[in-house]
Amino acid sequence: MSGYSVSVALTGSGGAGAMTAGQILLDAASKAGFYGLMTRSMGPQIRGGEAAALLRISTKPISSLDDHYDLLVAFDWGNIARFAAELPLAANSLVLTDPEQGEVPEPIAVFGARAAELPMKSIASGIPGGRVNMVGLGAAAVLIGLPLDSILSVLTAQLGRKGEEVLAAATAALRAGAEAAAILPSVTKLGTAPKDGVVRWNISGNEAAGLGALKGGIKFVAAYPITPGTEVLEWLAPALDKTGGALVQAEDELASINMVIGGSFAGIPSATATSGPGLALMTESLGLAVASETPLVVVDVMRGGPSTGIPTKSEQSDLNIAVYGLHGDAPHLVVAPNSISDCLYATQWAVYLAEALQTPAIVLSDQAMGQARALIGKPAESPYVAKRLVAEANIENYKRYALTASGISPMAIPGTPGNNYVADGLEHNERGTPSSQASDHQSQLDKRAHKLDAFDYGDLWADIEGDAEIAVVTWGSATGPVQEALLRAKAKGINAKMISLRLILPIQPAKMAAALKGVKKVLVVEQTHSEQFHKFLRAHYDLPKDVAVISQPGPLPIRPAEIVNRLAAWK
Amino acid sequence: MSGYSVSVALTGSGGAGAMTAGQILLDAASKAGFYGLMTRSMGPQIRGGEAAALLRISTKPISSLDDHYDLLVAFDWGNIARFAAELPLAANSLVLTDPEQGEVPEPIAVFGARAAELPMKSIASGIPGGRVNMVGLGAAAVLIGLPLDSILSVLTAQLGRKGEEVLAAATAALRAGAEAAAILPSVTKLGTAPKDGVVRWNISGNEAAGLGALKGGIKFVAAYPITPGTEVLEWLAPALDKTGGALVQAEDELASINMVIGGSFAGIPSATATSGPGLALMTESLGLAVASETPLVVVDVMRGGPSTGIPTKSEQSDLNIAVYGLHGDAPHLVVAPNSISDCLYATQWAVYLAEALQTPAIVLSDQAMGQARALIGKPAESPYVAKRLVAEANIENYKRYALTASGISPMAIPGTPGNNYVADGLEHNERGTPSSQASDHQSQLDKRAHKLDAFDYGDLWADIEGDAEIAVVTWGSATGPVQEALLRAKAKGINAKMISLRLILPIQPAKMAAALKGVKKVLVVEQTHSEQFHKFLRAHYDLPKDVAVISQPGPLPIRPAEIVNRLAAWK
Amino acid sequence: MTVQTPLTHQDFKSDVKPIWCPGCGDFSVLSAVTKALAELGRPREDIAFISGIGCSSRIPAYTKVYGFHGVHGRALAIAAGVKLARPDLTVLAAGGDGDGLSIGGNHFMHACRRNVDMTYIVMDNQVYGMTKGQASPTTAPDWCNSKLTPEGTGISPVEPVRLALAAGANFIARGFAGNPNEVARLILEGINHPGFSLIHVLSPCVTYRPEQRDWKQAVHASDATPAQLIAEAMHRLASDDGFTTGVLFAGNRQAFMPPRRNLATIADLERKFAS
Amino acid sequence: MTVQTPLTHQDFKSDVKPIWCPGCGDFSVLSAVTKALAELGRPREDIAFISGIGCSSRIPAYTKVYGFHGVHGRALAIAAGVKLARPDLTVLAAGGDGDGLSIGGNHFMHACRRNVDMTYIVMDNQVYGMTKGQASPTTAPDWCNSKLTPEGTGISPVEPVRLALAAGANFIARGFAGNPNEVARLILEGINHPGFSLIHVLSPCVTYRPEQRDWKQAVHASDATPAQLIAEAMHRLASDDGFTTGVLFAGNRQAFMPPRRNLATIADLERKFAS
Ligand SMILES: Cc1ncc(C[n+]2csc(CCOP(=O)(O)OP(=O)(O)O)c2C)c(N)n1
Ligand SMILES: Cc1ncc(C[n+]2csc(CCOP(=O)(O)OP(=O)(O)O)c2C)c(N)n1
Ligand code: SF4
Ligand code: SF4
Ligand SMILES: [Mg+2]
Ligand SMILES: [Mg+2]
Repeated sequence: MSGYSVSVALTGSGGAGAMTAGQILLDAASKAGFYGLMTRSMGPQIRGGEAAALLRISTKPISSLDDHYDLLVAFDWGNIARFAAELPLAANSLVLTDPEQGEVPEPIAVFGARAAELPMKSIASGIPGGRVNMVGLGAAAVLIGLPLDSILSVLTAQLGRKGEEVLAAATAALRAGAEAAAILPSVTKLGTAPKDGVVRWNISGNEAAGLGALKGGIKFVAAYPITPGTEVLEWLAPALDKTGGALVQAEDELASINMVIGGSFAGIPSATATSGPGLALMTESLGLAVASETPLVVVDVMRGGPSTGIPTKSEQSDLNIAVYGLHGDAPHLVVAPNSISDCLYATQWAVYLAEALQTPAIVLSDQAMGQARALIGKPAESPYVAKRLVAEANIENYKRYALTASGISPMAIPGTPGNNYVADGLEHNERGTPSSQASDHQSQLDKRAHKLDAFDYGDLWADIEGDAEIAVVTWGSATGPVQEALLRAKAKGINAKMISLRLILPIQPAKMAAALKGVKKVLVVEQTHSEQFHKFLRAHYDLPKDVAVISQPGPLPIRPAEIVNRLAAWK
Repeated sequence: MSGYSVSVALTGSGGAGAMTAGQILLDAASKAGFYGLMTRSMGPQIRGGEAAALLRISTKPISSLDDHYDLLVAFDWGNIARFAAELPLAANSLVLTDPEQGEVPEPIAVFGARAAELPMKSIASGIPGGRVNMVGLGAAAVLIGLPLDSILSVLTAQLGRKGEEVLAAATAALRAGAEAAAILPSVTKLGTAPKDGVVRWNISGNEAAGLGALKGGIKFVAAYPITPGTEVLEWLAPALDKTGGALVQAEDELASINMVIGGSFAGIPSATATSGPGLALMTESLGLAVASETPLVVVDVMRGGPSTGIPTKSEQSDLNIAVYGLHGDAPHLVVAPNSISDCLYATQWAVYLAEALQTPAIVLSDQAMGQARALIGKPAESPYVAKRLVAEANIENYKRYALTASGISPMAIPGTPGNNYVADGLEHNERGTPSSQASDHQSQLDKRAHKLDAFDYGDLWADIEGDAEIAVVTWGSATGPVQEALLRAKAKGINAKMISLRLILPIQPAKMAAALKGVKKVLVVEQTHSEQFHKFLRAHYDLPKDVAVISQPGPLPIRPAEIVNRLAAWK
Repeated sequence: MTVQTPLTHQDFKSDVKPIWCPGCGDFSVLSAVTKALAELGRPREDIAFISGIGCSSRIPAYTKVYGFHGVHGRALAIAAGVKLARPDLTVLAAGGDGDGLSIGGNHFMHACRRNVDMTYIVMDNQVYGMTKGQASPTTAPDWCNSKLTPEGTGISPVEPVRLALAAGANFIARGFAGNPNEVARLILEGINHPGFSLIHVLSPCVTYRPEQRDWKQAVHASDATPAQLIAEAMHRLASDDGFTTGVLFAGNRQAFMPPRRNLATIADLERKFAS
Repeated sequence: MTVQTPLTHQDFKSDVKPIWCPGCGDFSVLSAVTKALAELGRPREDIAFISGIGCSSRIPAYTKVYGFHGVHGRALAIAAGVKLARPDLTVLAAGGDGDGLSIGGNHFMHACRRNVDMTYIVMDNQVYGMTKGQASPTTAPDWCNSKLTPEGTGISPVEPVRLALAAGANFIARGFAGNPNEVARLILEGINHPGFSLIHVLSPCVTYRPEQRDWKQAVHASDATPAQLIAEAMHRLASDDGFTTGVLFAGNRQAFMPPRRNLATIADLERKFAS
């Protein structure tokens, strides 16, 4: 119980409208001045499957879902066994159930929470055009103390177009639910919304990644749809169209990555977005981008693996392929956002880095961030925009792959007179002519590694918080629960430092050594089955002897309590 | 100077016939009862490019090329700068050069070896149908002390079909070269051939891998040609055809790996061979094989990377992609032969393991082993053959992915009545029905990891030689130079233990801990630019504090002397 | 189970509940497949049914034969592997227009020319259903309801049957999900015809292409006897409106199958290495 | 360099020495390309020349324009990316029958239908030269000189021009390396024709297919004016022997190119997130 937030789950199958209700609740919370987070859990059906909107609303910015839900509103219990594990409840949580839908089923009953009945269906049926989800929403709002006005104003904005009747029905159902809630047991209530004057954004991680790409300077995108990366593209398609760029749907990922290589070779910052299976198809050509020194960005929104795995659920298990998945020695960039807002910053930074370093950057987002929506303060402007070192015209004896001190060589863009050259994925000499000579291979391998190693990444390589002898080392969407856990641990008198890596590749041994100075114990937190991140850290960094690991696969998110417990056990 | 071997390089461009001469020399050495090794260095041209046959002939089995060549016979000097680095010479080496071809060029002269002139071209032109390479071969044979008879008998066997004239011309040229050699400075000579009664095989690593696959039980191969993996397939195509199997050329690697999956699903042990770029295209579907628990074998004959890289030269830089290149948590097998004869054993073992464990196995060979030929003793029979745990007919409520103690579940082969099921790359429950439930994901991830971890791999996981406080840890084709280096080091009073990993995945922590017991210093030897093997070891094994690394990219092989020097420096 | 009673189409249905939207055309294709298999009369265990990824590609799990739900776009490659390794099995493959013609286009083309004896059902809804409504290679250029191509693709669609003919398919038919009996018959004919058979089925996506409910009105059965010469079929297809159902081409190329021979033992082969 | 003298075909030749075998047909294709570019009259820097992997795919390095020697099979995807990102450039792609029709077959098919304005030269030698002689999709089924298919492939070859037509290419021509002037003219026409142009060039591999020296006798120039309707072209190609040179089809579909518009600023787009 964190005191400043309330967590609500809305579930239902088919057309029950759990997702719609959740979205309205989030919008209303925003209108009322709260912060918040909403993720969704969906069944495999395209339409009409079970769905859960999982919300946490709070009086200050939050980074993670809570350990359990304070309120579960179940419009029905269809297929509940499939995702009950994603709906943890505490003893004083409240389950709101419709008596028409039968008893609270076993997988939920086991949590031992309180239950109360609300005949949502029958209330709704008493209202012409009334819908179950609006009844439930009204009750939920009252129970958690969210002003009904904020919901009404969202409804007006969203349903206005659909005509007065629709709006009236929704309003009536909402009010009926609210009234019925008066006699229900109470649940944790929201505090007063902060009056911080900060403009709230309501944004998903996938939209943020799209925006980051655009702000970084991406003008050309070629892509193939795949869950859960598609929304990055769906945001970018009209956005690029409106701002002088273009997005093209390719026939497959082999085509999309190579179109992106072509666009970038032609001088236009280019990117794509995908998920694990698509990334796997791109690795051969990512190697081409490395060898030919062609900048580009691939946003990989990770999902459960291996293979087709669990397309709609989150996991961090593409770390290995992103870091090591290219054949040969192929140094490249891997950047990982660690929050929904960082999906914007990290992607924008990745564009900047890829362009500056003339190499591909993989951005490792995941379903948990990508398909979640957050209420956040409007993000500050970031200075990172694409700026490529280009060759001026008519350089005598132009060498595309010249050995320079920085390892970065001026790139001639087609259209530049006098510098024509042929980019090549074969090993080559400085001019770009294929060469199988040992000395050319060595010097070009050195060059490609050196340009990444020598670059100054500043402080952005990691987010470091606190200072203590215990450090929690984490990355990506696992960072949110860690942040929340460290706040809670502090309240219990346990101090720990957080190191959340944003720059996965190239490794930063000196910076990590500085960050780990004085650290005696390390807890690694990640969402994989095989401790991919822990093994990665061991391979490339010197960790203290005492290392513990919380590594669990998806789809369940890592809960702050687990982390607090592990830290407490160490004490 | 090892005392028991002589190293000879034959070089020439275009149709000079250096490769032919080298092959005859190797065959003759075999006939004469020697052991030996021959690798080749080729230019990028399809035909008529520069070529070097690099031989080492010895009185006992050898594992590696020597540090330098005792004799370099240059039919001409075309493009010598491109590969001079691959032809190291010592001060008392001899360069045999044709005065018509001009002076010994700088890149060779720098070695400071002795030089002698032999007018090969003019001698050859004096003989009707006489060829330069036969003149050089004759001289070389005399210089290194290989009985001319053995060459003559090879010539007779090989040229017999071409008619008497051809044979007579070759014989005359050979004899003329031999006679001319009488007045040449001497070079290290071969000792007496061992009369060990061991039947010699003349085999390349690629042929050995093909044979290993066949002996392991492979009956179906689908593949797409790629250098230097093609010869595995070229050996297998007629071999399968003659022994009741089949090889099909696919439209690309995406097709070939999926055809192999289909063949294996249908119950027939199936395999393919490729190289880095092809392996990269296969990783998505390798993940499918992991998730659907479909056994198969991929032989990856590594070449210089990244991207198209250096197709004709060797490197060990596909280690990362082989180990980590699949998206999601995808446990699989990676097996690495460490000699030409082990290309047979390791591939055969990989077939056995893949079938026993119902998972894909990647065999990491490389160009240095694959395209080299060795004279070895006839390999002993290996007991490892494919034996899959199949389901008997009409099992009630058959569960393809049943959770068993070993993690291995009986696989129903199409044609088996009553057990029909659908193999799936989506996460699934025990029956195989898609499931996105956390508990199914966890238990199937556990199952797939456990079956590999729990299996008993016996002693084959690594080749361990010697016992000392210093251990050299290596793998693949880097093993040969290490073995030779350790012999030499011993002669100098430096003792070191060799641990050459054959089983790269799954990791074997207990066995490695036992092998490293008492070891204070570790020298890692590998042929990559970025210390891939060293990083892999760090990630998964506990190494002593004191670790040194010899890690160099291709195409130059690792020379035994470097290893000896590094060990000596430690003393 | 000693007395063998003939299997009905129900015997070919599994108890797995389809994830399809109510009204999806794929339900009818499923009945057509089970009907065709019942008529074929082979035991369930002798059938292998292979698919890729997409709504339509879920179909094998809803039948009761050996199946493989592979990765996106590779169904035909797996299916070819099954048949080449086990010529005794009857091999079916199925999938969507995206799976088969976009990401899987190369295998489609090469399956046509390789002519392995199997039957491929393309369930064409002119959209990517599974990923929530993007244009596929068969989508009209001016369809603007995808967020990825909000102004339409601007790209000419491919006509699967025409492509198959140019690529060398040996049997080409078109059906409509609204007429599952005809589809069942076409599938059965396809199975019985040697070599690679394409059954192109117009199968409406009621969720992302509700207007496809009108296909009912557009389809019409071919009144010609199936073309047996490529030139003739080409000529006819040149003026086809995409809604003609029936067998459009039945060629007579021999199916591809490497022979299985026993000419040598492994020991014989090994002897070549001895010198 | 202020006075611009027209560039000759020599000005389009680089100083990199081809790795090709003496007598390889690709030398003639190289001259044809440089001739066509000289006649085109655009500055060298405005040309992008993209290829995959194979003997033939080495060609960009031997010219003096901007080039990209990519990975095996992906030339058309890179080329499309170049043109879509930089509509001002003249884009050429080239490669072999293996690169373009085997591993690259899907991009070939989709490039035809996408109809981006570029010109693709397939240097067809009916073999994989670079990997030392395996069968390609254009190889006759009974060619037995590959170690991988020692009994022949047993598979019908594809006819690239027919496939291109079925897939939707907008300009299709065939040339013969033995007649580089005609090839140069076809390339130039292809460049000037809007949309995707295929120039199929019979380019002998003297090393692995020495019998292709006889192609000289087999080729014959088309005497018809180019077909402008697909049906007409289909009809003609149905009886083509594979050796007719000239323009075989010249369609009038509009080239695909997403518009470049300025309707909003990023700040405008950002405002939608504020609630
Ligand atoms: C490599 C890869 N890329 C993309 C996807 C995402 N994906 C799944 S199904 C699908 C398209 C499905 O369309 P179609 O084959 O027409 O089937 P339908 O759902 O329409 O029946 C896509 C793009 C994937 N699973 N794998
Ligand atoms: C992914 C991948 N697979 C295979 C290869 C090996 N490879 C290189 S070129 C080639 C075929 C070349 O044939 P073609 O395109 O006809 O060109 P040609 O050499 O005949 O001109 C192959 C299979 C490769 N480089 N990359
Ligand atoms: S989305 Fe369309 S294709 Fe998919 S199940 Fe629903 S109706 Fe069928
Ligand atoms: S192998 Fe054939 S295609 Fe390649 S360069 Fe030689 S002749 Fe030309
Ligand atoms: Mg579809
Ligand atoms: Mg070719």
